[in-house]
Amino acid sequence: MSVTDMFSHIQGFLSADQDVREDIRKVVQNLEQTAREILTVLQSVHQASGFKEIPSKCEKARELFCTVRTHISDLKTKFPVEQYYRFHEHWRFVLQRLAFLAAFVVYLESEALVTREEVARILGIEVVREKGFHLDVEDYLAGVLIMASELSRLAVNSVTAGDYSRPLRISNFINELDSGFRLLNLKNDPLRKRYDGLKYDVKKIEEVVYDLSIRGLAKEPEAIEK
Amino acid sequence: MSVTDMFSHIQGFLSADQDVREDIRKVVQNLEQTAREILTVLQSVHQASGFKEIPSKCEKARELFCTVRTHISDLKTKFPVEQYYRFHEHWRFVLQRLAFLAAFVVYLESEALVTREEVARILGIEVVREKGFHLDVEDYLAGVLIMASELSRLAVNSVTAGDYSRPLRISNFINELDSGFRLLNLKNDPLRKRYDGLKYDVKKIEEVVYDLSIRGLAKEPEAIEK
Amino acid sequence: MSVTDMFSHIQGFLSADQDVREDIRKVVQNLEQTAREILTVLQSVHQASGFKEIPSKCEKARELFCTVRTHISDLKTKFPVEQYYRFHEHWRFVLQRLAFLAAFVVYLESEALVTREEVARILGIEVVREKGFHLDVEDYLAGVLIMASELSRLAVNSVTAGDYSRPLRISNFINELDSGFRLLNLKNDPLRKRYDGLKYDVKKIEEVVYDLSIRGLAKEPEAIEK
Amino acid sequence: MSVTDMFSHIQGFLSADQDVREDIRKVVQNLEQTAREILTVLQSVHQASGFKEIPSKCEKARELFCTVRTHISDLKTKFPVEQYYRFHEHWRFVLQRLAFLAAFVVYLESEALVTREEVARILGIEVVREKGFHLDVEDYLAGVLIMASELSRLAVNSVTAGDYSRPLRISNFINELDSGFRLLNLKNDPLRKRYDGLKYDVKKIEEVVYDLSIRGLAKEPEAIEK
Amino acid sequence: MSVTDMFSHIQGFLSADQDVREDIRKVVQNLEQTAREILTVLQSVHQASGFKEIPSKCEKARELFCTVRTHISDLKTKFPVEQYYRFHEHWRFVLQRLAFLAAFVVYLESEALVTREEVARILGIEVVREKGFHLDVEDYLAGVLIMASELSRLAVNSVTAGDYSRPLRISNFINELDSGFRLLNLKNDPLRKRYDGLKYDVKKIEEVVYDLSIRGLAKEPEAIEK
Amino acid sequence: MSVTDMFSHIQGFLSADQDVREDIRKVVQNLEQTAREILTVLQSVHQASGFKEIPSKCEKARELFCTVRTHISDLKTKFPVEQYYRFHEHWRFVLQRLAFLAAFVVYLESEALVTREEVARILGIEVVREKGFHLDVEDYLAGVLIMASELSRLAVNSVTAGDYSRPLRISNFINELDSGFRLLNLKNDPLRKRYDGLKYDVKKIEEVVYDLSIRGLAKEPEAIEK
Amino acid sequence: AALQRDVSANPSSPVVAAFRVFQLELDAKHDKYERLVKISRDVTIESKRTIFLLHRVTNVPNAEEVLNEAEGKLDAVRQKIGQIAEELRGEDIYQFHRAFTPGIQEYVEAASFLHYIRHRSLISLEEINARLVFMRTERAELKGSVEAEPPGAYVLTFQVTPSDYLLGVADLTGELMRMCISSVGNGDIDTPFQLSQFLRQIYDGFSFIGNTGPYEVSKKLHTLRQSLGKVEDACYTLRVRGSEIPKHMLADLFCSRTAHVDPEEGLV
Amino acid sequence: AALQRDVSANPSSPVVAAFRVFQLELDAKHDKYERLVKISRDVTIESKRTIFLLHRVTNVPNAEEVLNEAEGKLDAVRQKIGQIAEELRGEDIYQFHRAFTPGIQEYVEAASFLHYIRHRSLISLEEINARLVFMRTERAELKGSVEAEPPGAYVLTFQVTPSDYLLGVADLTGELMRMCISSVGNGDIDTPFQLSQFLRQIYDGFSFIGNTGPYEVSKKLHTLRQSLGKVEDACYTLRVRGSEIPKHMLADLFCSRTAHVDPEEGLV
Ligand SMILES: [Mn+2]
Ligand SMILES: [Mn+2]
Repeated sequence: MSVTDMFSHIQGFLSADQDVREDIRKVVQNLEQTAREILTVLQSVHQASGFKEIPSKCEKARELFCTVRTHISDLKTKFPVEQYYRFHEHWRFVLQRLAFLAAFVVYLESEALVTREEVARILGIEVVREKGFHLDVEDYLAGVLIMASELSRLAVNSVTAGDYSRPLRISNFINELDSGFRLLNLKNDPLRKRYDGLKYDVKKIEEVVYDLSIRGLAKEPEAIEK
Repeated sequence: MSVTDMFSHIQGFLSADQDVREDIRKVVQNLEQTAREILTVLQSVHQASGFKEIPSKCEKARELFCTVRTHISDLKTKFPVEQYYRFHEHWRFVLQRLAFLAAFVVYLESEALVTREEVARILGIEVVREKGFHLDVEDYLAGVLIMASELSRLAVNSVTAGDYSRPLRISNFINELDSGFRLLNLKNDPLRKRYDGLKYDVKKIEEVVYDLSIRGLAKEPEAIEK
Repeated sequence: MSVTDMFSHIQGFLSADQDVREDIRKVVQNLEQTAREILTVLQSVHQASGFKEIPSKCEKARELFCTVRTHISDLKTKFPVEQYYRFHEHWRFVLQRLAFLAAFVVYLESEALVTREEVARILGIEVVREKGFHLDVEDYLAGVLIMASELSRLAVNSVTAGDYSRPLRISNFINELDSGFRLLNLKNDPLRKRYDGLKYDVKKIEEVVYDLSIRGLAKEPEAIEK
Repeated sequence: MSVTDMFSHIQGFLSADQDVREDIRKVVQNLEQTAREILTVLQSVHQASGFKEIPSKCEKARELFCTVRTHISDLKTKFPVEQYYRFHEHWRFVLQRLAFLAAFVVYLESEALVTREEVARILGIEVVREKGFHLDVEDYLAGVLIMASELSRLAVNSVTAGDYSRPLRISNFINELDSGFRLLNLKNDPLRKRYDGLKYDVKKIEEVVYDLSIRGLAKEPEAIEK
Repeated sequence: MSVTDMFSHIQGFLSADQDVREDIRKVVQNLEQTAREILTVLQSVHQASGFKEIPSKCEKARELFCTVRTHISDLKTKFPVEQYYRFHEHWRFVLQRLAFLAAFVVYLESEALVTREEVARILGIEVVREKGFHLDVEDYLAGVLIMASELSRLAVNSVTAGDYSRPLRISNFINELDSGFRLLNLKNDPLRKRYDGLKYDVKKIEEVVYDLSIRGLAKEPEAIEK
Repeated sequence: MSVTDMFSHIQGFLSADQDVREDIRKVVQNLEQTAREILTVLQSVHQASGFKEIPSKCEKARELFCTVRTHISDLKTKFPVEQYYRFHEHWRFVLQRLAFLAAFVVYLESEALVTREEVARILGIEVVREKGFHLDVEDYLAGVLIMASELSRLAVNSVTAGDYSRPLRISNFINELDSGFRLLNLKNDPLRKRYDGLKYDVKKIEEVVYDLSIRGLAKEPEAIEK
Repeated sequence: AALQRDVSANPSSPVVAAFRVFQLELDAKHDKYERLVKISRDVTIESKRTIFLLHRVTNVPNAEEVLNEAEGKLDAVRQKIGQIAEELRGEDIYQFHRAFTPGIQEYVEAASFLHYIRHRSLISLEEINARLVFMRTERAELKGSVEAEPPGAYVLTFQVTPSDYLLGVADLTGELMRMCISSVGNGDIDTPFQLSQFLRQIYDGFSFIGNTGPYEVSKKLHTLRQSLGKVEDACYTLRVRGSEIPKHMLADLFCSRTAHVDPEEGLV
Repeated sequence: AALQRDVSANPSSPVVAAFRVFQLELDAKHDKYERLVKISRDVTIESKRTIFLLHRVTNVPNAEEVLNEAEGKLDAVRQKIGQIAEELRGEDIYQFHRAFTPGIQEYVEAASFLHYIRHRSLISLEEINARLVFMRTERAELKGSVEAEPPGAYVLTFQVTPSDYLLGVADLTGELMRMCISSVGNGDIDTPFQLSQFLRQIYDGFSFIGNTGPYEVSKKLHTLRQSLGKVEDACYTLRVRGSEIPKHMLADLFCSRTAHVDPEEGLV
């Protein structure tokens, strides 16, 4: 094979790679669009009027996750399944956002931490790499951490909306999460940085609980029978 | 044509270009000067004493915008209109500042979001590119985002000045703005980065409202029937 | 108009802009591909065997410039003509490469400096900005400077291929070019940096001529009676 | 004069220059040492216990400024006065630090903005270039900006130490400073960048005042009738 | 004095400084223009035809130095003489180029190294700093080093032009220069880097002399009885 | 021990370190001065007239090496012997130059490669690290490579001076050296870069030998009875 | 010409013989450098994991257990440092310093963190070095058994340089800041004030050293200042919110949070 | 508040249990990454040494011996790559790609250099990969012996990515340039012309790929162009100096340098 042939050959690889990336980028844009829509639906829980509508908002979000699953099915067809990490950077960001949204919906519905399996099911993907397009553990954890920061906002806004028991429940939840994260040995990577943020969320919520308790507004949290 | 002739000819082009840029730079300096003056006028709203003077300050600012329009008229004469984007970098920064100032004046007057058309009118320029020196949509949005961060400061200072209802109105306004931005599909550019800052403004304002609520200082904002 | 309406409207603008850029990028990729093909054709003149084939290689390149013109016609349809500078960065690089290739072909054919008009004609574009998609003078000059460095390589390889008179002609040509550039008052920009490289090309070619002279291989270049 | 003589002669010049620089470097090192000592003295105001000791700390710092004046007298003897700008880079950094420290002492003593004349007096140098070793206006401004950021820290720590009125006074002071800077037309240089940081200090201090106000801890600062 | 007054006052200083710099920049542009013209005149010595015209070219250059002196007189009026080093960076580059051109003219006329005094005289400036606008020793040396590299080019081109004795004379001259520089104790600065380039010039010229020797073209350089 | 004490303690270390470095720098400057003097003595061998004076020049250089030894003795007293590599960077450069000068003298005297032991002896230092201030193998090799490049210059200048046998001897010598260096596994460090230069020296000398041989000037190198 | 070239390749040439020696010397040095880099990476990873472990102290009941576990992990790290010391036996440590400095800095960070948690003070360089003394048994094949030395055992030491110590301590401040924020989140009011005091001392210490320290320290000074700012902000918030406690609740609070309330801190 | 916190530290909490699993998963991944980095460093060093060895070919009489020695060294490197393949068994190789890409690129450089010296042609990606197939014996403790598979043996492969291949070839050009200059110095006139031809082809190949390749390639393109320039200059010099051979010497030269003179090259 001549040098020229060799380079044409390699050029073939490279072009194919670029085409794949182009395809992926397009589907990822659609995913981002849907993710923003879900977020808009869920944002209303922060408003005074939104608190009673949580169930309906969650339902609405659940419906939009159908669209997410469709886009992801589409995404899976764009590249060989065993090369997930080759293109990971393209969808990593949106997948973390989606994991956050799934975790947030589940929390709003049940006040429990979504499992990685459950997120995978909501997004229509796998947990185990060997089985296909999957949810990386780091991406799952990043999604959970985004939710933690959303919950600290929710604790603040609950008080504004006059719901004084929710912050205490959030506080318990987030403390448990914090205990979980403390078990991990993270590298100096974006996840570590996000995890550092969790400490501030815990602190903020603690402050809300404190504010309520010195005013006698914090009921003994009977709600934690879960 | 000899090489020497060709290059002499080219030098003509280059000199002309440099002269145009020099002229633009001078007018832009004047614009920056006026922009700083308007800012100084408007800064007083952050002070306890400044709250009642908002209308008069806005009037004062409106007058200074006359000077802005004069400078911009001057600017327009410095280069052929269809080469707007050739020299865009020279005035982009100051134009965003001016869009912010216009948006801030309008907000202070009416507590409403200025439209791009309105900003263009205040600056004496066009909205539609084809019609002449115009306000790029990105520059308009950048101006709006600068205002958002100014409003979070205003919410804080309102409380200090004893105005407990303004933060609630700002909170509603900024939430609406946030929803608006969520409709946009921004590229990974400076505007996107600025937008990422918006969520901190939203959070800050929510915390102000929280502080008022928990202390029973937040009146039901009856005024927001809009 | 509500905030939501305003932002939906704005999203229209942004999408349109992104679509335009996407379209431009695709055409520019095609242009780059063709430019690389022309380069491959012309690179062969550096080979011993390539010297006699210069005319046929030039012809081949000329044919490929047809494709270039097609792509550029295509490019012109992608955006309003007066927004040239808005998107300039997208095609600036490839346009300089194409200007170089045009200049190189013309030099190989006629040993003369291509004019800006001629480059524009070869690329199927305008010289005068007002008339449409044009060749900026800086881009033309950048193309010429790339050619200068290619010519210093050609001088070396001519000798290797046994052609002892070509370096002398190149030397005269490049000296004339250098004088031309000295007429220009360049800003401290990429073009200036490129121009600083020209003196190395001049020196390199002078050394080739020297090597030939001292060995009596440099015939009195009778052709240069100019 | 032979080439050797010429170069020997020139070596004389170069050695002299190097000696001057060496001498300057040594004195500047001493200045830096003293500046660090003053800083250590003044840092203690951030500690709870330090607040009552401000007067004694200021006195201590004033004494150390004697040493500064001695070092600067020494510095002046190291080079001809009209070559100030030749060696400016050597002492620019430390001079800005010293201007900061002088401004900080004066603020702690009198809660007023030190004038350039006063800084010059404290450092034992001139204001007017023509009169001798002087304080460049940019260096004075840089020192003032460093102080602004130290004051925002001081506002925070005052509260921690239980002094609730100081932050209000700092807030008024820093706002005045901000207005002052808005009168300046700064180039795009390090000073401009430092000035951009001022708005964060302003905001930070406003938030401290807010925290105090909302808790009813901010007494009407009767002193500010200006 | 109020803070506002202080800052207005300071703005006066800053504006004045900016005006001075603007003025200097304009004169420096003129100087650069003239320097390029002188260079174009002198470049012709590298061409076969140019060798006999050296005297007339030098005369022509000498005339252009009148214009240089006029520009420099003009430059001197733009700022107070004792602030030379404050603005040094503005003209340092062009002054080194002019020193080179003066050194080159003198070499072409007399084959001797121009003294710093002589360069100063040609440029109409001082040698001694105390006396006024002067030529820094580093700038003089930089000019001399630029000339050395021009001489290595000249040695090469002399051979091409059939002048076989000039390279030997250049070789002796450059060796003397090299010895001279070896007397200097240079800092690790741009000048040192330029000096490191000198050894390549020395080597190149030695190789030219070698080429002449081995071919029996190098006459005993009787002329070097100095 | 309090934190303050701890830092004073560490500050002690750091100051001591800086003093040591200052002392070293001064001695190194003296060494550099002497190295430049030796170089000036040895440079004369490149001149036609210098060839017969080689022995006397070498003697002169040998004398100057006494001064070198004195300076190095001085240097040794400036730091603890087992911390050689802590300060290595300070003298590495000059030590390589000195190794080169020693190698060059030895070559000129005996046309043999100086051993590392011999260089160490000439400089008055050790070969083995454990025994004291020593010559690092990399520094020795760097010195040898600088010499190789000096020899390629010498080969060229020998021909100019009419000595046609020396280049052949140099050629043999340098080829042996090249064989030696090929045995080494170098890292991507400065030494590797220098070694890459050796290939060009070998090439240059080969070209000189070639030039001599095609002209029948190369005697069968009987001289290689060594 | 072809002939003389073959001569030069002659393996019996003294030049070639000398270069064979250089080859061995250089290869041995590079190999040692590589081994040190590898050990250093291990030291880094294990030290980092120890730091993570130590952060768990603030919200588990059995703090002592965690501290002991951390001590155990650091013992293992010290064994690795012992390997470094072994490699550096008889060498000039500065010759290979670049190979192991990242690991050592991370170890200083971990060891000083553990020390702070235990003793609420800054470990000194001497204390660090005192733990880096290793007993070794002479390997039989290296030395003959007939020598006069005590048979078998010898002492190896590793000396952390002042600048590695400083850089480790600079990084420690980041961990202390994290610990402070966590403490607030865990309702521990004491620790933040202690930490702000301690961090301020370290910050003052670094300011005092200023630009006379190694270059990397100046780079870390900015982060250090930010960390201090975060800790000071946390204390500020604690103080400000503490100002609101209604008088009638004070008693309750003193009951439920006795462990946390520093009498010196007044209202809180 | 203190009470509920203790609950969260409860090891029986499902959240904590889940995170214990994550801890294992993350630690296992980091450990594997570290092991790969270490193997990659070994691959780099040994490949570099092979390249140095190959440069000795041009001036020793026994070239074949050197080539065989190099082949042996590369066999050892391939064993190391086998270890990488072992680590990557069942993994997505792109997940750990950053850990071993430097080593693999250096291996491609060494292997393609050896191939060029032997065959004067560019080794293909397929040929590279064909040598990275490893037979392994199943370790007994990993799999039960009762399984249906052929007892013990299995095949492991390692696939070099096109972009690692390209980056390795880009670096190869630097070595070829060195070889070219050495050849001139050794009086070998043939090789430089061959090399300039070959390098030109590679350069044209890279130009053809242009900016569609990985980002690092574009960075190396400049160095590649410089190398080509040096080789072209060397050929130029050979040609120019060859022009001076006096007619009467041609015969002599043909006798003494037959091996070196390419008839196609005319006068030289
Ligand atoms: Mn850390
Ligand atoms: Mn390589």
